[in-house]
Amino acid sequence: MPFIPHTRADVSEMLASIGVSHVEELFSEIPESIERADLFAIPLGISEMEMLRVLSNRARQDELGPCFIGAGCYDHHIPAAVWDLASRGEFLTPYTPYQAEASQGTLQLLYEFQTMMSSLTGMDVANASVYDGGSGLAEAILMAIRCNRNTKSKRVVICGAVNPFYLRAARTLVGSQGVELVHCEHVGGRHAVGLDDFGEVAAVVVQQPNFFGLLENVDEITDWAASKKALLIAVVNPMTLAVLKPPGDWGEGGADICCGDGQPLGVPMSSGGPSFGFLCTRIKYVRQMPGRIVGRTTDSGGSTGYTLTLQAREQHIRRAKATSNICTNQGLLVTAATIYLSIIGLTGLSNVASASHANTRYVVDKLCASGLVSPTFDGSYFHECAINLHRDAQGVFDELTTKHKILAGFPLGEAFDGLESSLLVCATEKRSQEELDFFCRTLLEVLN
Amino acid sequence: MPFIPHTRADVSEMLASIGVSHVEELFSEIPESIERADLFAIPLGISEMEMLRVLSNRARQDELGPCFIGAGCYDHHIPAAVWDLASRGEFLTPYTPYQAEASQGTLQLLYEFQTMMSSLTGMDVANASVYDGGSGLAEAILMAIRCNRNTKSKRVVICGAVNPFYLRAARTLVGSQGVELVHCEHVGGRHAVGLDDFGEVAAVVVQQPNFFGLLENVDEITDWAASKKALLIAVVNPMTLAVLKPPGDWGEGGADICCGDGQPLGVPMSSGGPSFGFLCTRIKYVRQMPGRIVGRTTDSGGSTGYTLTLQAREQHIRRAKATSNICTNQGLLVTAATIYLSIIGLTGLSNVASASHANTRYVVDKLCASGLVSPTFDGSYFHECAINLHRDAQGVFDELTTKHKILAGFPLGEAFDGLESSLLVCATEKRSQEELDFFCRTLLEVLN
Amino acid sequence: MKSEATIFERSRTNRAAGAQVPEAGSLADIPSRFLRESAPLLPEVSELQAIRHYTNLSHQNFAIDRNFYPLGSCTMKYNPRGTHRAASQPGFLNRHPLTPVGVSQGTLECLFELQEILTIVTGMDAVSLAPMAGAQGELAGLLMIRAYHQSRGDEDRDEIIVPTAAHGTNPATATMCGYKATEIRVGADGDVDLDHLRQLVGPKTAGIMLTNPSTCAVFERQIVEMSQIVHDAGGLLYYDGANLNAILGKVCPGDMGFDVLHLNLHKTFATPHGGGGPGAGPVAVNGRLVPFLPIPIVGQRNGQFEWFGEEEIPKTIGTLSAFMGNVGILIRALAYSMMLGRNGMNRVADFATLNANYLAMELERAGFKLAYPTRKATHEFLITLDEEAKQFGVRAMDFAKRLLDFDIHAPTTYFPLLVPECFLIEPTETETKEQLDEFVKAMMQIRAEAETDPRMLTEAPHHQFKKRLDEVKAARELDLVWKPDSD
Amino acid sequence: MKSEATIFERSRTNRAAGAQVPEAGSLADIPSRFLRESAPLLPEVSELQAIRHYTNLSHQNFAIDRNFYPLGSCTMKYNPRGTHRAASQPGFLNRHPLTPVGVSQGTLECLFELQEILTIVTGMDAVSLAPMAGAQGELAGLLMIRAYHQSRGDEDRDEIIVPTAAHGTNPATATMCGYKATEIRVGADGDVDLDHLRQLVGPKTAGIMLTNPSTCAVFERQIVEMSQIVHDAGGLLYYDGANLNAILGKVCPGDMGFDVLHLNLHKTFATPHGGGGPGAGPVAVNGRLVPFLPIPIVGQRNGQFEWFGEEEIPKTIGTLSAFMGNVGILIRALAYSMMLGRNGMNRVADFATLNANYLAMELERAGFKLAYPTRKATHEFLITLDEEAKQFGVRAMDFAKRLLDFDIHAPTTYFPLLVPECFLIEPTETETKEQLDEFVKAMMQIRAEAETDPRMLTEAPHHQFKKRLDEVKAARELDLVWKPDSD
Ligand SMILES: Cc1ncc(COP(=O)(O)O)c(C=O)c1O
Ligand SMILES: Cc1ncc(COP(=O)(O)O)c(C=O)c1O
Repeated sequence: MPFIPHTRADVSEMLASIGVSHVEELFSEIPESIERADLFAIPLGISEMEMLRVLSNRARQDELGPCFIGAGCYDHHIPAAVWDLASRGEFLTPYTPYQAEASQGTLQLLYEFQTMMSSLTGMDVANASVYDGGSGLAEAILMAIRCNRNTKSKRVVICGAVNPFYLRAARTLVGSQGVELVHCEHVGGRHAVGLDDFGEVAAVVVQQPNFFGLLENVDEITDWAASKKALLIAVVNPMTLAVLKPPGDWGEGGADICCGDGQPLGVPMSSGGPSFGFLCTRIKYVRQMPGRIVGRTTDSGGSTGYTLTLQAREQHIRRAKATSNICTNQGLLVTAATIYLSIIGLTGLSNVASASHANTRYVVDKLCASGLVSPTFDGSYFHECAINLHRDAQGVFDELTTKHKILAGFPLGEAFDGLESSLLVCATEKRSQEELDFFCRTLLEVLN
Repeated sequence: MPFIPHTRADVSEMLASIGVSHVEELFSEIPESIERADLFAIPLGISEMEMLRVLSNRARQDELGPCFIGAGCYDHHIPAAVWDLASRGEFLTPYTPYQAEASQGTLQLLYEFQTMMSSLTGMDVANASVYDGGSGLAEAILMAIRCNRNTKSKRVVICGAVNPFYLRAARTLVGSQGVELVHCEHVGGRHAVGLDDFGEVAAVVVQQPNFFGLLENVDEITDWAASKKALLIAVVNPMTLAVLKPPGDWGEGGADICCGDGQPLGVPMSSGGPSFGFLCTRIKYVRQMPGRIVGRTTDSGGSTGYTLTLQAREQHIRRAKATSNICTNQGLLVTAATIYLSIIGLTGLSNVASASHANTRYVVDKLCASGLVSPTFDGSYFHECAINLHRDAQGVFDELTTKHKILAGFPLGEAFDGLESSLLVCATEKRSQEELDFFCRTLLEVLN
Repeated sequence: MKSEATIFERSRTNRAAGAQVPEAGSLADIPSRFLRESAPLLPEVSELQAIRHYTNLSHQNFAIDRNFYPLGSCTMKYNPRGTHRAASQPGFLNRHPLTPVGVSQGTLECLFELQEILTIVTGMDAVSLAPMAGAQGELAGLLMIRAYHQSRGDEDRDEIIVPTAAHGTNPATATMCGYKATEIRVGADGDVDLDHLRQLVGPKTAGIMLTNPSTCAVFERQIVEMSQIVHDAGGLLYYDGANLNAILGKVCPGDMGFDVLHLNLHKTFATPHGGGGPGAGPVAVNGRLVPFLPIPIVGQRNGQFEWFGEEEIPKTIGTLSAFMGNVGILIRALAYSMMLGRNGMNRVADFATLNANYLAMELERAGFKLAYPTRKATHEFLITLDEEAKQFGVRAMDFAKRLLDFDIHAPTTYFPLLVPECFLIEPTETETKEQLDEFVKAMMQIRAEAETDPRMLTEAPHHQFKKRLDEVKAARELDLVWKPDSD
Repeated sequence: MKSEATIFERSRTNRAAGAQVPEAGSLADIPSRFLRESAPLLPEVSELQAIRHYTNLSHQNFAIDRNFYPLGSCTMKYNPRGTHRAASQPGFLNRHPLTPVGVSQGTLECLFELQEILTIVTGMDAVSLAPMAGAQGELAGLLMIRAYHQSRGDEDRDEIIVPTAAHGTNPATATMCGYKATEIRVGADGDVDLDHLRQLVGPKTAGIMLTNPSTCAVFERQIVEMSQIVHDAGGLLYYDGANLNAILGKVCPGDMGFDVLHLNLHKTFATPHGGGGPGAGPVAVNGRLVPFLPIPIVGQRNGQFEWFGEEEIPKTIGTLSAFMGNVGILIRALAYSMMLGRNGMNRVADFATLNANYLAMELERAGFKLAYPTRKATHEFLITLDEEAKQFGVRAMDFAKRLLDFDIHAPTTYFPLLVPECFLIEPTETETKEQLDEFVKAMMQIRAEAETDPRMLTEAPHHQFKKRLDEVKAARELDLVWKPDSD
């Protein structure tokens, strides 16, 4: 009996104490009219050894060569210490830290996380996670609408090159609350500021670098949103903020809400989940922010300690009027990210960002030098870049995957009409010189 | 600077405090006449990321299919929890528990280990490890000579089928202390009790099951040793003792010293090391036993606690008169073994033993049924078995390794003259039915 | 134990974990207006400092791996290490979500199998693994209910009924779906008030959300009647699977009349709670909701596993996350169910229920008051400390804090709200009888203290890392990020 | 914190960690006289119980990962997690030692590279990685010295000279090699007494064992002269590499005149000490001892890495273990040296020495007495608490125990024996200045307590898991295994 510690003697004693003669009697309140479960189609249990044999074979089957896809999920190096620490039972197996006195470890760590994220994004406060970048965008939109006292409008403008996977999820998540998401077409890969007139707008969403890796004119967009009394929601990759201007500094007044996915910060790709979404905002909006928030306080002996705070925003207190229905979040990934940021440190994160950018640029320059490939869009990009292969990118991608086990990038045609010949490529700091060269060589071979 | 936390400011302040202007001055007592080191041939340092890239490639290069070699090192399943726990920094990174009050974790664990090993072997006491099975045998021999007050002889009889790798190492280790190791030839794979007259003998060494997997008549051998006033040293695989008669129960009086390698108890094969050697003995010989021993005692508040004890046997106290020169032992592996034994438990260990035996027997029976293969020796075996391929076993082994990535067993010709056509095969509980059948099929194909 | 300074206080300018810092790349091509002007506040510490800091912090947590943790509704049972190992293999961890299916058959096979297993244990017709936690499963479920009514042109239904005892996520989710949450009374015996239900249902009723066993920790005996009433009114039934541990392998929600449900894999399927998450909240539906399932789903085509998306499920409510949910957690849940098998699953409910009933009985014997003394306990049960509160001036929270001193995590307190001064106690099937007996002893000692020395409770905990923390101050004087002058 | 019961007390008949128990096989073919009659005393616990037990026990350990651990001579520096990761890969962990070289080139390349690196940093001609710890390296070294003399027909040499301050393994090893250990005096300045050396050497001298920096924590300045004297007398010089951390990348033992040495990879090369081991003690030799190196060694032949054994090294002293030593530890050491590189290695000695000299100076300033105040500290240094002992009636051990209350592990006490009431303090290069300053503060507070309230020391520790343990009772009333009636 895996995981069940009861001996026969235990069971007899316990049944005797309860005063029944068989465990089945404990279920007597379940009406007879409900059919008993039939699990016959599920195989019998196997040992950990056998389970690991099966799942190791499957895992091995999916091993591949170097990855040049980004598109919202990045293959960075994770220091060995990060998960050695995050996998400690004391971080892995507690619940949400409701009993603060018995959870100071996680609580202090979350307070440190909030500090790091606030500073990285240039915002006042951060929460302790939502599910992922997609749900982060959805929560940011709902929050912005609640926060914007200037208008009753539920219209939100989405700049053209916001991550389409985030947008797609956000559409589902906010879809039944009367929110109107206006997705502007990108112009040459970027947002054309102020070209359209949308009437009253609750918020504007812009991503930096945008999905194509291009740098948007975020200062102008921020000021434009402010001029329309709309809140500015910044979607960012937190890793890039080690070197890029933080949303809090955009334009005259800065962004109002900042969201994104924390995966680049020490979280394995793991098919895209579990990762974590983050939300940062101005202090004045903190009571509209969903998710756990940790505050520093004192204990009855006067010593500093940490506790969950502003719980009155949350579903377990506020119920139908809560800022969100989120309960379980992505705490363990936040734990890993906090440890990652501590180990990689200020210099490390900045170098990860610049090295990733330099690796991507190396690949792009080398490919373009061949004449077979050209940049899809003009202008500055960071860390990721769309390149035009001048033929069906999906076909090239498939050939590289099957023949060379290389993931060559994201074929943009999957998400954007008209970009069928473009590949979004990304080379993190983890890609070695040999891998970069091998990638260029094989891609050009296929194109030739 | 990997692992060094000093900032420039730290260095300046520290140098100022010391009163020197450059670190180099701290080395001024090293005579000028000694040439300064030249490490130029060593490459420059690389990051953890780069190091892992290189070593992952090498590790992957050495991955193989299923292993049917035993010969002193066994491919058992290790529950995931074992190394998750043993790798915790609190077990991984302390020194030997000299400061008992700050090391109760390791000390209590070692006390539990001593208990488990004593009970498994049927002996009174166990130490907290020597290096491996080979050094265990060497220490057992030296200890037996010290313990045997009946004779001044330093002659030790080694039964024929004792692990030749242990014996080879023991020869080196005891070689300069005037010990005479008399290795009797095996007769049909076993020890022929009492056939020889060796004169005065300090100890007799017998292994159960012996290197060929055969079950020796340990009761008779033990009684015979006793009759010669020689101490009986038992070499055992601790896993088998879940079902086989423990050395403490052999013959009339039992073995005097029991040694072996703990690798089967939760230690990965890892090219044969690190593993750990164990030593168990009668309480009357405990002061002659080398290695750390933990005792239970009380603290000044009257509460139960644990501490290293009988340290007067050891080199750091007794110096030239110590029972051994051992200092660093194999503590972490003992930690893993203790956790392994706790998780696998009484039933688990017994089933590992019987399942391994059954798997080996399945393979042997199936191969022999083909008519192409026959048992090398007659009689009962346990867990391992020598089979005769009736042709050069090394060649067959090589073919299976290269073509099928299967390790087919240990070609006995490497260690025993006259057994060139025999393969020592072993199938642990970890081998699946498909692996067993695949092994039989491919081996027979090669033989056909 | 000393308090641990924050990581920022350990930081020193220009210190770094050298082995982790890659060489910088050039940023010369990035116009300066895009670049950051001042450095963010990130720690500058050595690797050893970071390891010490977080190892020390970890010592300040209670966790299943260290403590009995009878947190009702949360199912804090053993999280098998083998499942963590299985999911932590490079082939799984290093898989990019946009990897083509042709080279992802290992992962997809795992997900497909899990879909099958969950379909069977819920007694439903199909499963989507997309939701990333229970609450997101609820959202997906209500969105499907909404889509269902809409697909039938039944546009006016805008109410979701939830019991007063329901978990907060239920009404909160209703709101997130644009529904009004209407509360229905729970009777003195813990069952929903059927008459009240009959009054509430009508043409506005989109559906009802129920847990069963309910958050009152009893099995809702009138479930079949309720199903009839709600269905007759044209509404659908949502099953909140947080308590599925109680009936795993016994009865299926599908056979109770539910149309849609979520499972909390981090509860019933033993994936670790991680100090707050991640979880996974797959949804299962019966035939009428299958067309609306969230995507992606793993299907089979020509002997290969494929992602089914909008093309195959055109009426889908859509995606819920950027990619395909918490795959790493799903693999752990699969690993767990492989080890349990059908025989192991049967035993989960048996032993969870045995433990709860035993503990309830022993506590009652020890003089504690069960909230529903005439009812059988399910996998959990409620006690009320109302009498103790009145007699000794101590509250349930004081009992809770004092329990910590016994190295026992407090049960869920003050939930559900309708039972005064309550403890919702869920021992789970992975705890030993000895542990339960220790809990009873601790509770008895605490009650004795309440009588003779109530400050032992009101000032508890005494032996934890901190004494009782001032939550009011935390909310009033918000201190949410560390600043260099904070200390 | 509660004391943790033994695992045996948690055990119950027929309990088991079900997911770990494979199906039993038949033993029908084994004659019953070979079988066990009664079951051994092994725990019968659930997986969760085992995890709780050992997690709880782990909380009762000091460790580098939690504490400053300035244990002199032991080099308790940071053990990089990356090296543990590197060595824990399936390709390395699952390699059977008898796997043919053709399919083991990854492992053999690692070992070959490590041999090369160690040859360079020691300034010797060849390395064998076979010894499993420092003490086994010593044994291998003396066996090679013995073989060398024998190979020259120089059979009468039966003495090994060791300084009085030498580590216990040195004389113990001499005995294990059948040698007589002769002790040589150490002068007041910590250097060996050269005149005494001249008296001792002669035709009986097989060799001398030295550490440099010595166990007096100073650099032996007359090493060149000593080498001359011993070599002139026909003896060889053995270098105990336990203190190599102090000179890594600065000077090589080979250039000081040593003929053979061991390294403690668990010290200088940062592999974890594991609560007692494992370590690895490779030996390096100069030309005249190369023929005698222990086997196996990795060589290259036709572009492939091979094991060299008796065939290639016919005069070898032989093997030291069943297989090829502690390979897993060797891979960690290689990983560490790859990350350091030659530049990193240079810095090890620099910063280890800087830390030691700084700490020595600050302690001296704070009024503590250095054992060799005229000397530079090396990577470690000695203080003597003799005056404190005389004045306040407290001993070095009392200081040591009281330090534990500051979450600092005690330095090495009472070693070397020739310095009364001494602390051998080795901070290592991976500790911060702040940590060293904290140590000084703690020492000052403890001395203040010694003056005003010596029982704070003599009854220390006060805040650990146990108060001071009765070692005398432990040795007199031996209780080495748990018995059912033990409690
Ligand atoms: C009854 C009940 N419903 C729903 C939820 C929400 O699930 P999750 O936390 O996975 O979002 C919980 C979680 O505590 C619960 O107990
Ligand atoms: C100076 C010295 N020599 C030798 C040794 C023995 O090394 P090992 O413990 O690796 O056997 C030590 C270990 O403490 C030491 O400090």
